[in-house]
Amino acid sequence: MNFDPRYSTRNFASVGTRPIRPDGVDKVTGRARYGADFNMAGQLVGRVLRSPHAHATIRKIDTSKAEKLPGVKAVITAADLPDLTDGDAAMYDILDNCMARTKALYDGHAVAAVAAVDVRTARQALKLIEVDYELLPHVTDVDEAMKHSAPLINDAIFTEGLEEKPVKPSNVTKRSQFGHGDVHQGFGHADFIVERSFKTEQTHQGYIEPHACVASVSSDGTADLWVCTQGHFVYRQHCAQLLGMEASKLRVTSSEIGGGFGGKTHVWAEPVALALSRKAGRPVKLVMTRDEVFRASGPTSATSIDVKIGARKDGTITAAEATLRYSCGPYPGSWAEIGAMTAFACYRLENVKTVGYEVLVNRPKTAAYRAPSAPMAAFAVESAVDELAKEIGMDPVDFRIKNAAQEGTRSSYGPVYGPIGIGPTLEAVKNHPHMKAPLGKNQGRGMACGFWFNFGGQTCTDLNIGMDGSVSLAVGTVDVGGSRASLSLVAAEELGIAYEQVKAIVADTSSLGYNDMTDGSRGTFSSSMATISAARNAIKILRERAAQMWDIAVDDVVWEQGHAVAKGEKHGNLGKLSLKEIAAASGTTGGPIAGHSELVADGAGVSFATHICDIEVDPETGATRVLRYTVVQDAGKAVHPTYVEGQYQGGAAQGIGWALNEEYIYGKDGRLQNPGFLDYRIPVCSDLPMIDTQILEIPNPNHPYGVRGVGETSIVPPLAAIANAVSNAAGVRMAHIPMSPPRILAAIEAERAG
Amino acid sequence: MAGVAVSTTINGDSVEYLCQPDETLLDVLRDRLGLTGVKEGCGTGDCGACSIILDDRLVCSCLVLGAEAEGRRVETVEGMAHGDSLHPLQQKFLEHAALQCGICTPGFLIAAKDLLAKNPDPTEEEIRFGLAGNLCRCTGYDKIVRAVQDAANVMKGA
Amino acid sequence: MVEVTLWGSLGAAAGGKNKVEIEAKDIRELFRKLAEQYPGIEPLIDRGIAVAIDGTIYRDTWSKELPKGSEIFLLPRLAGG
Amino acid sequence: MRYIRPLSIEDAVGLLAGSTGTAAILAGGSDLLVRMKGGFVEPDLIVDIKAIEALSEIRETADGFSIGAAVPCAVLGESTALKKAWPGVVEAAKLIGSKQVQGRCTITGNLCNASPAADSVPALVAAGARASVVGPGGRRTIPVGSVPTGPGKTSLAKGEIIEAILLDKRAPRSGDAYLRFIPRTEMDIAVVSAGVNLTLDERGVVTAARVALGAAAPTVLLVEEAAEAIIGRTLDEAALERLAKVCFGACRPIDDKRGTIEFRRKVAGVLAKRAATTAYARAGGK
Repeated sequence: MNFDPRYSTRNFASVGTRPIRPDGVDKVTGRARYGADFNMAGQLVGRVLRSPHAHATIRKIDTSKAEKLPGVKAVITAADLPDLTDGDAAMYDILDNCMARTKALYDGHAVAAVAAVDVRTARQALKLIEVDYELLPHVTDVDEAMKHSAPLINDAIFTEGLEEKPVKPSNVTKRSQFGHGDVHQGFGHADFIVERSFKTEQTHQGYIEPHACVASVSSDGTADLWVCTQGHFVYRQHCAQLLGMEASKLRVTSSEIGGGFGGKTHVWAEPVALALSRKAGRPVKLVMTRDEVFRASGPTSATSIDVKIGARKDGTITAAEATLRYSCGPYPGSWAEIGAMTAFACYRLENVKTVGYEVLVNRPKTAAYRAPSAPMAAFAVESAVDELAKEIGMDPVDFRIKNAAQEGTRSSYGPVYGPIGIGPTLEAVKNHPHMKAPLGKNQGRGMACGFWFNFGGQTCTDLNIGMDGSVSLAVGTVDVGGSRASLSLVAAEELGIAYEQVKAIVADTSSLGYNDMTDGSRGTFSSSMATISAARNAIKILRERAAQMWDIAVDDVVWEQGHAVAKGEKHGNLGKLSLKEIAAASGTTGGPIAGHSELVADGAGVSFATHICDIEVDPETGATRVLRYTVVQDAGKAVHPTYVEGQYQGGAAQGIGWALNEEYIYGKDGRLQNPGFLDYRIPVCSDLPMIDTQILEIPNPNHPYGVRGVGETSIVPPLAAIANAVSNAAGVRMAHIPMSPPRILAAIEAERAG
Repeated sequence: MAGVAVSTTINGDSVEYLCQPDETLLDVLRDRLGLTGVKEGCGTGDCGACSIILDDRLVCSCLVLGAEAEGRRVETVEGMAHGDSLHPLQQKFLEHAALQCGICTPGFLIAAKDLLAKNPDPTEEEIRFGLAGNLCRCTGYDKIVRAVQDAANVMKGA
Repeated sequence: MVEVTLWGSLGAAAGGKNKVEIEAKDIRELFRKLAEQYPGIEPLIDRGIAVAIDGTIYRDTWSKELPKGSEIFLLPRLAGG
Repeated sequence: MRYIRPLSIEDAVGLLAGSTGTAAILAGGSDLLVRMKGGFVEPDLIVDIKAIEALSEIRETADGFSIGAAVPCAVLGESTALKKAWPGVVEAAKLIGSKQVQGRCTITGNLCNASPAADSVPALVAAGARASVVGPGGRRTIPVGSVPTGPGKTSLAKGEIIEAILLDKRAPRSGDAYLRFIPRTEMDIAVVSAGVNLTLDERGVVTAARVALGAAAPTVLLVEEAAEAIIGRTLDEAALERLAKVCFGACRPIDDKRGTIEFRRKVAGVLAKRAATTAYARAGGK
């Protein structure tokens, strides 16, 4: 494949317009089918029994009474999901998370499951399963878990990344370090130093659609899985490996997905549903309750972060240092590592050092959540940056502009940047009318920056041209927020036809080659690259067919604005052939016309954003109100600007929720106290103002149209932007997220007391 | 457990069904009648995804028993469009991209329909408080509020 | 010969080194030789490592050439949301 | 399990009194169905009282108002007369849950659910509301404050149903108000709350007052000392400060996922102050 992904300037016809999405009508009429909206003949109801204990050895599970209950068709435990992971530690952890093997590691950990004829029977059956637990001491707080006295969650884990191999097991699974220069020397040159410790509580992605799937395993060894997922090809790999199946015999169809944000990137209930179906010999539908979603799926890390930044009087940062501790749940992860990489990514630093510690706790397995790990690090760093600017007496925007990374800067995580957008977003913020909006009593303005890497990855796309000239685009990246619209625009752009002539779908795993999941803001970036490549391959065939129709050499045919054009004087009277005309003749010129593409979309462009927000604080109650909010972010190239704005607004809203009210609250018993939307408080409509957006377009050199991922970065700055606004409104520096009213009121009272 | 026989009207059509006494109207609509446009996000009345209109009153169908629908009128998202012409709210949701994943959309459409029926000219604040029982995790609500404002203008002119 | 910088927890796996010199024309050869010379890195390569060549991060294109004098960083392979 | 929809209050009482297993009354269902969904209750009998005509009405009587047990909170907000007489009670009822929940939930259900954080209860207690109870032994009228006896517990005997909540006719120059603290703007359970009801003389001096606090103790607190702090005063700054201080001291809250003891005590005082100010203005005070 000779696809050239390099950016070149061009005038766009379709890309950059705002048409209605192809899946829209089905979604406003209720016809779109999500995870729980699919049924099969003879389908059973699956239900999972979960540990009520934070940490316990499973001595014995007696399922005999449940099995005898009329209507129960299968009961499974870990014994029905034997370990087939063959030394793949990460897969083993996923398996153990799907069904606890020897120990229950958190409140909500699955220990058994049933399939029955109806919900009532399934629920009754769960009550009849007897689990003999031996309770173990537990730890849920990240700092507590690091102490030597903390209960050990896995005694086979020794800290990785230390120069000397440790002799004792630890809840700290890994240490990682990034940076360059000499921070000690750098702090020596500083006139001002800010040093502070921060904490952030655990949050959940909070997608409105609970995990849901329908699994059907046939006696011939083939199987179908209908599931809401961010990556059906990844789910197929996981499930096939965990159940000992050949991947090609498991066909996974991704339903419409009701939100994921990273929470639907690895399997939870799907292997369980397949195992139940295999045992029962009937299809099984398994839908999590909201309580299960909170207790057993999703959450991001809770963190504890120390930051130290020094600067000269003139505002130059001389050194920056951070130590970041991130909870991983009971299985190793690389969450602090990402936090350590992103923490200072916005700045040009001579001396920088970050150290991350991955920490096991008795909480659900940490999953990715939109720019995972970056918001917490940005909260700590951007809070300290604001404080430092204040100490120096500089405007916080000017201070950041002075220290912003630019093309050629060595990033804090190592590589040197290409063209990037942090400077332009800061300049745009400086000149934004929001910065001049008047503020009243108890109101404050804050701003903050954020960074995310963005990913590419394996991608496969088919583009088929029908005999009527309409185009079917089959992609393998799940559409989480409008990508079928943007990819249709890209196909239309490349082929030179109207958007309405293209219909994009997400193909199942048996219809298309492997695709990585929709994560890391890669959906539109990667699949647009593959779509461009597939379209170019189709154009090559279209030119060949036109050449046949004209009976001239293919080299004399070029593709212009949806038409084959014979070039050169000698073909002057041939005119043009439209895509439609060539398609109509395809039956006699060599058969169907299609373009295929398989590629690794590497070279994703990094992304930066700067946010501004105004907050009012009620000094008597600690209540906050978000008055104004503005997002400025680099998109590279906005393919469908309305959905780019939507990503900016959605990320900001999630960040606002995280900053102000969302948190996992554990009791002393290690049980989650708020597993529901009543007390896990995601923002409601009346909590938010309109969220203003400004899209900057600094082309990514590694994409033909300059596209960068846009999905994640917008959740990075809000925590800090709001903390800075609260600080300016109430005169207190909030170092603990969420800044719930009790925390803000306590801080105000402490400040009053001196 | 003996089933309860229910005669009701759903989206203008007479419907009869048998349900269990403890079965929610949400489960009846989705599992017995195939109206899966009504979504379950929580089952406890905290997310609004299962919103329906029951005798001109906006309710969460997860907090209504199937048996309670006897003799009443139920409206769901499936009944909003007339033939192939979408309700102005549906059209405006599409035009404004007021949905990303779309799972909350049916609930929002029904809640917005109820809101505009009772208050045809709402302020932004009235829209925001009127729709506060419906959670959306994707959009930050901005485009939803704009779509409702735009639909209200269209419906006033109609 | 290219100079490769090891970051994060990779340095510890190469016996505490932060920079190594390797003769390699592309990422595939780089990984093979790294695994031969520093067996501690092999399981990490299996788990997934990203390579930054002059600032651009490559996760899966093992055929990517390493131009002479280019700046090469090995980074952990990350998760996204 | 059986679901029955009786047509008269006598039939409902008979069903409940005669039931052998656990029986539940279904009005709005916004608490009952959540508890059934969570597996916390599995009633053998559900008695849906919404087909009993008298229970679905708000009646204006010579003595005041009678709000039927099956009247959804949304309907309270649609009654102009009730809203004019008892704006605090109505605003409390309209704070419960979402629009969707208000289309179903009832103030009687809110009272009988016996949550310390119930929104309508402090407003009703401040208003001096009474509950008309029907049971196998006949009818009786009791103060609403005596219905909840602890979290999830009521003083009602087996077979007893509250048929209506009774509110007095308003004396001239009276006003009430209810405020609660929640972290979001909607959808939350009160972290702490305050209902204030007062009557003024012609000079704007408070002649009668009732102050009730919610989520401040196992059951709603009627703080008599708080009323005393403002009676005989024109609700000047000093009276308000005294009111806040008394409420702070009267609270016996707990630390839980929704708030801390410290926070609840402080904010109880702040809310009492603010609710009193609103009630005062509604009563015509300046």
